[in-house]
Amino acid sequence: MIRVTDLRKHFGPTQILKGISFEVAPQTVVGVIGSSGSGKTTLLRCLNGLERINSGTVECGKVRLEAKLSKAEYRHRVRDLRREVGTVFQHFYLFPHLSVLANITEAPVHVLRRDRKSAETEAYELLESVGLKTAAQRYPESLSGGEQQRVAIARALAMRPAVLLFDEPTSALDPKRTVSLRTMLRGFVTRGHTMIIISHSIGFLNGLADKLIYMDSGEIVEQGPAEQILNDASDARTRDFVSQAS
Amino acid sequence: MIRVTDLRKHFGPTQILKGISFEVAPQTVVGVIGSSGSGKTTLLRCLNGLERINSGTVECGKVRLEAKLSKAEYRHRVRDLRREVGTVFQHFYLFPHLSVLANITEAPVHVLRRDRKSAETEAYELLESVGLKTAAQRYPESLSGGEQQRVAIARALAMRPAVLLFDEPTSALDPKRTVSLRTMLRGFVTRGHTMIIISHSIGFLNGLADKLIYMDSGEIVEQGPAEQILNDASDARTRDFVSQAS
Amino acid sequence: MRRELNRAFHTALLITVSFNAVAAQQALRWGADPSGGAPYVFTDPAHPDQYIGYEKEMVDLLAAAMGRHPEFVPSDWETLVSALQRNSFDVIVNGLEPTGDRAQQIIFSKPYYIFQLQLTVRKDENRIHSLSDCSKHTVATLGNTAASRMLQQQNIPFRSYEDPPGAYRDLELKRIDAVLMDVPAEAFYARNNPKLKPAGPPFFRGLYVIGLRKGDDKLKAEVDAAIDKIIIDGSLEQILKKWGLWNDAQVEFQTSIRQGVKAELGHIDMTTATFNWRDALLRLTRAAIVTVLIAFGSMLIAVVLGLPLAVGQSNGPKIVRSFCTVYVEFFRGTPVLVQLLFLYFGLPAIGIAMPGWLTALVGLGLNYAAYESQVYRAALEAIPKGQWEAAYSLGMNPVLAFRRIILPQAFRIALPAMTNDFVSLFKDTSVAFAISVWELATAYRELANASGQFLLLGVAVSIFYLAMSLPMAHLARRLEDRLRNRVPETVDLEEVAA
Amino acid sequence: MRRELNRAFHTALLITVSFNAVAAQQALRWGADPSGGAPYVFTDPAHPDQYIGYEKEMVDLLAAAMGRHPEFVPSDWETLVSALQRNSFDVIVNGLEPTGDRAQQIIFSKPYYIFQLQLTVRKDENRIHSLSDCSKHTVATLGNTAASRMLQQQNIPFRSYEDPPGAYRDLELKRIDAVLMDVPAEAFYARNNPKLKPAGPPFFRGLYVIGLRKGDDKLKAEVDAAIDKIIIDGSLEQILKKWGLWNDAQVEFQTSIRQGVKAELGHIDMTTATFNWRDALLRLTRAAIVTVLIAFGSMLIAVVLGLPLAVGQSNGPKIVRSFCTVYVEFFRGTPVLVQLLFLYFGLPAIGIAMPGWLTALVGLGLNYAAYESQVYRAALEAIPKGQWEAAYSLGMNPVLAFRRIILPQAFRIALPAMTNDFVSLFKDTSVAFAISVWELATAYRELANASGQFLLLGVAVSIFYLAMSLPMAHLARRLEDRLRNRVPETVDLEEVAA
Ligand SMILES: Nc1ncnc2c1ncn2[C@@H]1O[C@H](COP(=O)(O)OP(=O)(O)OP(=O)(O)O)[C@@H](O)[C@H]1O
Ligand SMILES: Nc1ncnc2c1ncn2[C@@H]1O[C@H](COP(=O)(O)OP(=O)(O)OP(=O)(O)O)[C@@H](O)[C@H]1O
Ligand SMILES: [Mg+2]
Ligand SMILES: [Mg+2]
Repeated sequence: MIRVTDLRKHFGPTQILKGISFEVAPQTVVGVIGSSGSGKTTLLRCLNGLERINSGTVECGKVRLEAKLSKAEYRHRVRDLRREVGTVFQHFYLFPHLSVLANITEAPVHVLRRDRKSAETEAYELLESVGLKTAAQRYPESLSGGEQQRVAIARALAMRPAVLLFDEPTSALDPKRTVSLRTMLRGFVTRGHTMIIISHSIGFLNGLADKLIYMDSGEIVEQGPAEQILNDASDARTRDFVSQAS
Repeated sequence: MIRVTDLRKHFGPTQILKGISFEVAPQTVVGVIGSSGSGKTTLLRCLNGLERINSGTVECGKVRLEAKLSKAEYRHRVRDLRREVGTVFQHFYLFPHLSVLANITEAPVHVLRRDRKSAETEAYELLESVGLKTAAQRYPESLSGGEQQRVAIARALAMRPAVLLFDEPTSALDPKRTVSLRTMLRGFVTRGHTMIIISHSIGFLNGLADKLIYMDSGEIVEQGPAEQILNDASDARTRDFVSQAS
Repeated sequence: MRRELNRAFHTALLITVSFNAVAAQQALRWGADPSGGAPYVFTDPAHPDQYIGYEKEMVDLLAAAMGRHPEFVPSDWETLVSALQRNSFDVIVNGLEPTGDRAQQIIFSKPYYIFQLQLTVRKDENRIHSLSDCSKHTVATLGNTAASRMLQQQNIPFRSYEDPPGAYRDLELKRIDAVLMDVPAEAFYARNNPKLKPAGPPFFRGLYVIGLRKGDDKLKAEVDAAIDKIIIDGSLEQILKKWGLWNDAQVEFQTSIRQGVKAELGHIDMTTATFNWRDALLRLTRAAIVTVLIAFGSMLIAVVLGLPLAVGQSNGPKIVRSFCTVYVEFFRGTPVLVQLLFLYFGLPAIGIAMPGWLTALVGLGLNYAAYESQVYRAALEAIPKGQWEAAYSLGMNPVLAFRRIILPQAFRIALPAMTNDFVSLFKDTSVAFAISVWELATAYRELANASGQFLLLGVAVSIFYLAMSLPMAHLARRLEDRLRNRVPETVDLEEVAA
Repeated sequence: MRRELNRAFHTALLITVSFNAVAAQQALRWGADPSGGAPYVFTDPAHPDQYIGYEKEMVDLLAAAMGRHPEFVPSDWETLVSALQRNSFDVIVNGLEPTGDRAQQIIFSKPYYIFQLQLTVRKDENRIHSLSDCSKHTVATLGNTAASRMLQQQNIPFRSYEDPPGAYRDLELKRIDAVLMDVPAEAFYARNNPKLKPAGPPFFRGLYVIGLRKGDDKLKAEVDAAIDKIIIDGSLEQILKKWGLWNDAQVEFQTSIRQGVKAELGHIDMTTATFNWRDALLRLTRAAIVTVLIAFGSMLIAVVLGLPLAVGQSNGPKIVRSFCTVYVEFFRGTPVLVQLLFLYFGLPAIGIAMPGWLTALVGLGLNYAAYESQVYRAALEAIPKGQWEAAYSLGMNPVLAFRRIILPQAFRIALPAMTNDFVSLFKDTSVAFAISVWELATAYRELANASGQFLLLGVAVSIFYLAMSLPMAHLARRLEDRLRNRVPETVDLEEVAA
């Protein structure tokens, strides 16, 4: 489904990603863990085309991004890519001028051209599943942190993209909500979605991620099946990181 | 140090806080846990005067806020209060037009009228202790989520307020940073500071908080010494919540 | 501006001419407006310091017949009568028609010419065959002439020009659809123009007479006698033939004179012209409506055109960026008056001729677009980039993201500055007077000059402007409030104000 | 505006007067400017349809002596000479002094009056005792008079007025420090004013003569004889005594005439007045500097005053909020011209009299403050409230938070709209001409009217305006770029432009 090969990215002189390669099989969940500032968010922004990659390739479904493409061609492919990929941002980026319901239905109605009625019905279902059905008519400003995060998740899920990218989707969620989100996402995977999830909460990834990637200072230190990384990592740094989390 | 009595707060018709009472002894840490939307952030905003309380009292040091005070008098007391109380917000609210260093030194220099040199020296120390010394000259925009959160923490600590309020200070931090922040805050407590910490991470509060408050839908369900709440809560809801966290 | 130009030009001529005047023989000082154009009396293109024209030649004859030497006093058409009264000259010879209001102020000689009116249209015109086809078209003519009075009576929309060339030029440029003019002017300016053609035969019969001061009956007798003389001896006929003005009407008329039949002055319609406040307010109201329409039209252009300018300037390719910057700095930096003059007088050279009101609307629109673009740019840049990223990540294309996500948020930020511009646009329409658009400020000047009520009218006009801007400002504030309720509240600033 | 008022008033009078003129006896048509004021010839306050004045009475005597009936032709002081040349009247009798450039255009009669100049100051003045004390003070006088020429020669700063009352009123209001005027006017307007006093004795001796057309030598002989007659028979003496104009200088002069001594015209200094481009550009440059100074001054006021208005309007207590809204809507909604006129002519009534340039500066400042306040309001509201909360939580007081945290962020958002306003302020200073501030647009009008070079000068003036606005715009953009580097980057909009 997704194949990243020798991906490099720098901001000015600072190397942020120093040659990242990994694969994500269809209908699996890959968890990305790593210390703060190790480049996780940057990697995710490269995957959905918000940052242009400096070298290497990103393949996602039928779309293939390469560093050497012309500006126009790159832009063109990114547009194709974004039809397949949905993102939940670390800072949510809800639309402040739209109600919670409109935040969720905006893209299905105007991008997928679904009719408003059915888009709203589905939005209400999603809101119910994240426990926010009563907040449908409120504006993002008046929501608590956790509530905003759940709206952001619902907004991305409403587009039903083949691939979902999550940047710390549980940072503002309480333990109970975290557990129910895990259940929900597992349901999406069985229904055919593929996911990459960045998270500091190893508890959340445990039992959800099929594969884990541990990053440090822009490099992948270790990747493998979740079980192995959590219980039997070969690299000392990985073991150290995982141990501190529990 | 802090005493809250029958604090109530509503937004329009919605009751958010329904009679909160608790005390915080000097040089102790109180942890506030509770599900998303239970009113934790709102409580914290009442404590530093960003929301006006609708009934009850808030005592903090020598300052006493009451719902029935006149607008001018309330405003006046809030100003006194804020000299004692520092806050780290859930959404950080860094100043985008100032460098990381200036974000931290701005208030010490202009509010406490400390000379710039010593303020900067201290800022560098704080940055070092949160692992961001090299980022001093950068602007908040280019920082990763976890880096921004650490700058926000350093900015609040630089004022050395008697009371520190934290709203989910570890939401964007990796496990390793979480552990080192806990160590650092413990140091501040022994140096005489009092803290109220809202967190979804019971692991972070465990061993840091002296007392825990469990909130649900605007009410305190249970409060008591951390040990007791975590291991031997009397209320079923508390037990349920705590169990899911681990 | 054009008016001022005329006047300055005028004054310069005046000085030249009067220097050469010699006051030996008794003079026949005659007044006429040489800027009225050929063939009456006008500057000789070959010798710009001399005047020529059939009336000039006729006056030479008349003066000779009276034993005087002619002395020409150039004057303004609009003030010919009062200049005669204040003794600037002795007679008016300028294709003057006897009318009721003139009869109250001056006396007339015998007629010396029978003029007719001719309607002229463009060669390719096939809708207009006579004046009766003109009720839906604007007809150009000179102000305060038989033609303008006829159009007014028949309720045909018309526009007054100061000189025939202007009217025919605008006809060619399709700013108007027909010109109604006295045959002498038509013969000179239109008959040989390959782009124009007469619509129907000439019609109406009017008289040209010489105007004299009341009480100057002796002079009138002299003049009348001289007119008879030059008609009877055929010398006037020669002049008219030379200028191509000899026609059936003249044959009839001159023959009757030669046979001793007295020419009758036809019925003279009486018109009055006293200043009255009710009319003044009505006129101001009509002018205010023009102002409002121009302001709304321009703002529409500015609001729409400002957007691509703003986007182009901050994010276009280098060349687009430079173009937008030049556009903005040029249109902001130079006076809008100069811009309008260029559009009105310069553009027709490359074949784009817009009527005055449209020129004003487009010109102000182009000008304000430069201002709006800067307002938008600031507002767009105030929207956090996360909003764009979120929209893109939901699969929106840039246009959709802009329209549904960014613009609504930027609009609230831009609204107060846009309201500023709109309100000041109401007052900037006043520059349109320069291209003869009759809007509120022009109306004010006219009425104030006519009545001397500068202060009272000033207050009235201020109230008119307020009446335009207040509803706008009110609407804008309500809109702002509605938008504010949906986006991040700002903090209660009360403390700052305290 | 004032000028226009004069003119309209004028025309109205003209019509009245010429209606009454009877042309039976041979006329002595004399021209003068009645708006020049007493005691020469002016409207009788008791009978506004009649003129009075010592020259009026003198002309009556002269005409009688010449066997003619006098006929008054009111005219404009500035154009008296050219009106005489174009035969609007036969003689100028208006306290006319013989000068070199006039001598090139007209001829002069014998003198009929010896005038002196008198310097007038305020009662409490103790710095100015004679003209030599005036090199640091502005002196008022009438344009194109002996007094103005003397001031120009001696390099004393002066301001030209159109009539004596205006000059003395501004002296009272402290807008100027002294008035230099011919004694006749001074005697009438200033001598009995308790707030003013003469500074030193009258000085300088000049001649009033009657102006005639070149070649009218017969008339000149008649006029000269008539002047001799009315001096010798003592009737002029009576008139002058009646008007309080009889003094030692007249005694001396009239005695010499009675004794047959020929009065000599003193030395006539030659001044030329041809239009030249170098001077024109110099004058435009000086005018541009005035424009720039006024624009900067006004913008300073607007920028500073706009802030409390913005804060007051969005967050003040109810009464402050209403006040700010009324202020904004009033100043935005009414024409700035009307506002300036009110400040200039209305405020002195309550004791606040500012000089013209200061009035323009303050008036435009107050006006633009209304616009700026709206720009600020939008910018302030675009800053997320979290910024305020973070600042407060760090113990900042509202003023500090505003100054250090909010303003720098809002400034970047407000900057483009502020630049807009600044650039259009350059051009709005042109309304200051209404209160006789001599700035770029006024200079343009004057030069264009004098030279007829409307288009060329229009381009030149546009370049001047561009030369002001371009550096401003450039600076603003550089500042914007600098600020942008420090705050959240906006997304790359290139896709939108594409
Ligand atoms: N202006 C408002 N109007 C109506 N409801 C509001 C408003 N502000 C907050 N609320 C509601 O009050 C409740 C408490 O919000 P608060 O931010 O205190 O929650 P919280 O405990 O901090 O949650 P989280 O853990 O998700 O941050 C939420 O359900 C929120 O929707
Ligand atoms: N524009 C920039 N210029 C310089 N450095 C940058 C820029 N943007 C990001 N960085 C740096 O790149 C590194 C990776 O950032 P990124 O946001 O990917 O980290 P992250 O792994 O998501 O961290 P976190 O867990 O804290 O969110 C950080 O150290 C950050 O400071
Ligand atoms: Mg991140
Ligand atoms: Mg919260």
